[in-house]
Amino acid sequence: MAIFCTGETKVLVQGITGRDGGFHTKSMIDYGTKVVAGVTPGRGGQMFNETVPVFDNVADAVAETGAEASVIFVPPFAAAGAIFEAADAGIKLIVCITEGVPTNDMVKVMPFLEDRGVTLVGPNCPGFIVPGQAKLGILPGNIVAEGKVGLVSRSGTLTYEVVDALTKAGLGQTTCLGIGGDPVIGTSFMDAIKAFNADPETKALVLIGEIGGDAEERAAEYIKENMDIPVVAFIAGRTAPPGKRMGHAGAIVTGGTGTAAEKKAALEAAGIPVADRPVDVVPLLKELWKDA
Amino acid sequence: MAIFCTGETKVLVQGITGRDGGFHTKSMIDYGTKVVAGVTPGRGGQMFNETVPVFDNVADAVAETGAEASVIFVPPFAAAGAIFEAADAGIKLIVCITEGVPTNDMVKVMPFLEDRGVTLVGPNCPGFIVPGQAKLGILPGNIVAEGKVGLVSRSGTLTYEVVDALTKAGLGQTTCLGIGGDPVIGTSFMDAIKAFNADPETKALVLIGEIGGDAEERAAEYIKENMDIPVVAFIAGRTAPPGKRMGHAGAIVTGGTGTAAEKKAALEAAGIPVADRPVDVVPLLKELWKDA
Amino acid sequence: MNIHEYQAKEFFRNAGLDVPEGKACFSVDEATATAEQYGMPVMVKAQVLTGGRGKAGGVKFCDSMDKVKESAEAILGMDIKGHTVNKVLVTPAVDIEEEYYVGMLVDRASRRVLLMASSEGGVEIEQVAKDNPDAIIKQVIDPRYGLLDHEAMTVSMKLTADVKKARQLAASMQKLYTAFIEVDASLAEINPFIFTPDGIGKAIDAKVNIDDNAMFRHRDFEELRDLQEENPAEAAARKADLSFVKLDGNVGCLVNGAGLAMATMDLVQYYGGMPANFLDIGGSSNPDKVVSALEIILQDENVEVILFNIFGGITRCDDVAKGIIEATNRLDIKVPVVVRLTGTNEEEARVLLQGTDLVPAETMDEVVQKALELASN
Amino acid sequence: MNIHEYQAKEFFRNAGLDVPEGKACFSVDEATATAEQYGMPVMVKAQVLTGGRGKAGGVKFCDSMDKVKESAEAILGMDIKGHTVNKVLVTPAVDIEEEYYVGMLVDRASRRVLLMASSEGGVEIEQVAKDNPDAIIKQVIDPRYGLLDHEAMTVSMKLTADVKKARQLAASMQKLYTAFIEVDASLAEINPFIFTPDGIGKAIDAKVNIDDNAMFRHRDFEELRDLQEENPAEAAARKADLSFVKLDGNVGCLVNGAGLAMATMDLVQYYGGMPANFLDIGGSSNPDKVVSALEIILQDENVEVILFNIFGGITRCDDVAKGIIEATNRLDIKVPVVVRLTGTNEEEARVLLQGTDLVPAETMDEVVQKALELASN
Repeated sequence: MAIFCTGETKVLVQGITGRDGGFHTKSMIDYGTKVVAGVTPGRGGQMFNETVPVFDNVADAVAETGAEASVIFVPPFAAAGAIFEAADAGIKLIVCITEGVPTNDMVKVMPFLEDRGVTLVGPNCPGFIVPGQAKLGILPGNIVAEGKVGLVSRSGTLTYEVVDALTKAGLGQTTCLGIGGDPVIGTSFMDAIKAFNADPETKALVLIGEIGGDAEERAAEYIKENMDIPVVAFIAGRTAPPGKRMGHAGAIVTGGTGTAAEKKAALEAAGIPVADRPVDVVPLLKELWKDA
Repeated sequence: MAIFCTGETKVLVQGITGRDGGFHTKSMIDYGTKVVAGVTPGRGGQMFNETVPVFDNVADAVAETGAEASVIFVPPFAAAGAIFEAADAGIKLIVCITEGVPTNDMVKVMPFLEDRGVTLVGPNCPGFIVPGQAKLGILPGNIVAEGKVGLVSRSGTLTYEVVDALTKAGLGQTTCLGIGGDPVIGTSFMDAIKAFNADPETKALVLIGEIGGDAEERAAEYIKENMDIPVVAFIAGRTAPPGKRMGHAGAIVTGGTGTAAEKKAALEAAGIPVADRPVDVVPLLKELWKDA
Repeated sequence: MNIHEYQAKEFFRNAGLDVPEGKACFSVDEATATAEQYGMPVMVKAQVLTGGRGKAGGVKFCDSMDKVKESAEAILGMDIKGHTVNKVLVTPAVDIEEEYYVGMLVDRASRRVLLMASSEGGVEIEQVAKDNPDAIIKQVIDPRYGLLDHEAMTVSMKLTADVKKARQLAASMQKLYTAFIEVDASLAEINPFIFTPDGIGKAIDAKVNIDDNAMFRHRDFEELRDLQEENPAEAAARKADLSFVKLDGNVGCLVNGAGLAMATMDLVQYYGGMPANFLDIGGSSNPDKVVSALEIILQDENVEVILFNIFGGITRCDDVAKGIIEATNRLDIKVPVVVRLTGTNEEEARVLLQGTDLVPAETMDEVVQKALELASN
Repeated sequence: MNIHEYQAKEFFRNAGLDVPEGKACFSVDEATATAEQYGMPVMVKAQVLTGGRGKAGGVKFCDSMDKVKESAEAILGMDIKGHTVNKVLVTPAVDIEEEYYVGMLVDRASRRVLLMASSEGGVEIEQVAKDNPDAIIKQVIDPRYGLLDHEAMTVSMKLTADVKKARQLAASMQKLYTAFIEVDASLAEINPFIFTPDGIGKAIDAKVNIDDNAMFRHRDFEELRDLQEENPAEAAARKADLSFVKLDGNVGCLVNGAGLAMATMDLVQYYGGMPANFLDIGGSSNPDKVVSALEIILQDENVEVILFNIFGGITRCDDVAKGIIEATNRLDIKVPVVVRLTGTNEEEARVLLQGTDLVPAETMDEVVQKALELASN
């Protein structure tokens, strides 16, 4: 078990014939993901990589292949449209990798997804990987291992750093999930934590947060009230100056709130140790989680 | 029994302090309608007619009085806003009397109502009356009588004409409903017919249609398939020239469709007699409905 | 409100659609000067608020200045279905390789705006609907989200397999929807939407109807109203806030309520007469409005009798009677007037009418029958 | 992107808000000429992309031309929180009876635009949120329906019992939302929204931030960018499509990924150093981008060492290494460069680095520690 999908989940890729879409689709297939279809308007009838049929639209792809999940690699101006299309075609799990999507486009798409019970991961995220089963996104498959640790992160490469450390320390993962650093995203920190809490296989949880917003503070509160498994955290951006956007549109300290110090304090108050360095996540988790 | 409401339904009036709103509210109260509240922003705390408390907004009115239905008398530019407000406050039955509401405003409001399971009658309609129980709208109470005939109409005063004839002939009514003549309305001809079909007290049905659209044709099909009680009809506009809007925004023959002749043919094909004159509704109904 | 092609095109341009330039010209000289400026070939197109301009000879392709002059001379002043042409649109002619129909209207059944598109461009959509209904691709538009990218693209790819053309069609549909909402249209059509031989999509004809109920949001649209094209009686009615339609009979009808007004017209015909008009005077007892209504009807020389058919409902009939009496007194009415008033205080109203020239009637059938009798006298 | 008050006011005007006229003036002469035109009294307001202008003396009420001249002289050239004032807004002063705050931002938690309003106008909303959170009235806006009439009115009537003022506030909130969506704002504030003694509501200060991700829809907004106010290094980074923030330390950091870049900065501090910058070079191995990044960092004279921290993930590290080697060869770099590369083919990458001046490191901790050692030498 894991969160969001299994190795049997049928996946389609929107923007499969693009440079990034093609590259990462191959990588997903190599990892064992069941990629059943691709979508690029005007390319319907072609084959991708000689094995994956390409369709003009998602509705046709779903009708022909029974695709259940979609990974989106399209340019920013087309990303919200691709999400609408997938949801309209009945897809219930969407991972949007695209970076640079206008925030108001995401605001507009959200109620459409909520009405249809669709889970969206991203945009501007690395997606997720269920070690040994499937990956939907761009996380490197070689750094993960099967195990019992759940990991959720607002970051990309920082996630890899921590996952790599966990794997090297023998701490395999149920699911490694990067939710993205934009202000408006589908699966929030809290949504991910709740999903991990509902997954019986996940026996410990690693949170990788960063400055901006109050997702970590609200997560701390939830975890304190609702979770018994060990949880440790890392927060990036202690040295970030206020009022400056640190790459991610959501990574900004405004009006004196959203600082790393506040988040650390909230997490520690909820009994969640916060690592000083990414590598310190491993010893902190091992200390808290004697069964590991 | 009747459709949409009973004498116990708690009614509020939006625009109660306006000229028309005040006049018709008094008339509704005189008829026995349980008017529990009025709404006019800035008039919260006042009393209407010394008996009906006025509130600044619908949410307050609902919270204080438990109002379940709303009748709207506000200017056209504010009508869609008033419907949104009532639905947002949990009102499940809205009657909008206002004439001249932009069609695109109604298009915008519709999904909001559908999501919330709200029944809207109108706009640009006389509302309805449940003889002996309640009236929500502007139909004259003195021309109706309790009985077993349901009546639905796209018109206003033409409805009175037919209702008056029915009453004078001893054919009382369960509910007399004017759905309005605009192109986009809440309760359609079909919706009303289905409601009457579900009402065990309604033993016969009178339809008053007019040129424009295909509501009568679709109703004919439905009735043929689903209804056993006697149904008779009148269609206004046999002499209307094509391409001209006959008062009601929806009363227009376009592209050769929506004519009275087409509607008459469709109804007669479904076994529904169509009266040549409004007064002929009575003998046609009596002939079909031997129990009356 | 109907507006002209050249006006609709301006809305479309504002919404970002690719519309060839063009100018409405009111004289042959203006038309030739404009054509001179654009260079040959140009189209000279009658601007009238009715369809079938092409069949009537109101649309001409011109490849020479002589042809422009000749066409403008022929078209200006031409009568098309009762409309006199007083202006032509001069616009560069475009090489056409493919034609499509793209239109939107408010759909009563779905209570939504409906996109309709067809590869049978240049043909009236009602004709296509009759002859080949499967050729019309439809998409209901959710007002909360507008016409979504994939919806527009899916419709477009049913029209053409060429993805570049489909993208242009889809984008144009979305812009058309923007224009539709922006101007509170009840109908907006591009017919045809064409592709040039080098694959550029353009809107070369345009039709827009504006929702009259929304005019309060668009005060500036009043300028678009073509007063020359309007029937003077209908224009006067509009100014007096009356619903009026001119007909060809001799029985003037003043009725409260649109449905009852139509039913009254139908009854006039039922009893062998012909109504002179549709007129809804509304529920008020205001004599000014009745005066306006009577003035409009009396302008029609065919009118031999006037009937009032008022079902007052809650309105007090004695008030309405007073209004009618005052209004008829203010005017010099040479034709008989029959009045039927039903509703609260109808008896008192009948008493009031007794001292006047107005002929009372009790029922709708009676008022029509009396009017027809008086008309034939 | 932040824009100036006078620019934000133009957006608000376009959305129909009542904003007093005003003109951005770049010199004392221009300011006095503008004030002359408006007549006394006027406000002279520093236009800088930072808050706290009032406290810093950058906003002056002027009831005489002498005062205008004196204020413009004082404010132009003034430094406010590190921003040099090079223009002032001259605008007629308005009699203020009441002040309100009206603002909108994208709310992460609800994933919606959030309207915030308060009767404590003229005060920073963050301050109100701390001191008197109950004074802030909030309304989440459903993007499908926009800010509905009753939502705006209910918020407004919590601010004032005067229904005429509430109607003006409500209408202004709806117009603000229109502007917010129109310009793809991430924040839009009217602070204060005021009423004059005769009850007219006006927006007399304005703040708008534009969503950088949406700039592709608003190419014309590039003109609004105040290049004079931009840090030259940040401007260069923006042009090279790099996320860059200038800091005060001596360790230049080139990292792929924003989270990792922040964590790298934090680690520099953890080991007792100070980062010179935040810089996300993204996932590509394109040497041009690395050259741009290095050029920007090398402009900073404080930089004593440069570190690369790249977790390549799927990207091939040997490709990235080649890019870094080529980029460093193209430039004349006088400070030591430490490189950490992890991911596919990381061994091959380390081999490539061996023939260069670049100092290899295996882990994130190692690259930071080595950089700090080299910096202190």
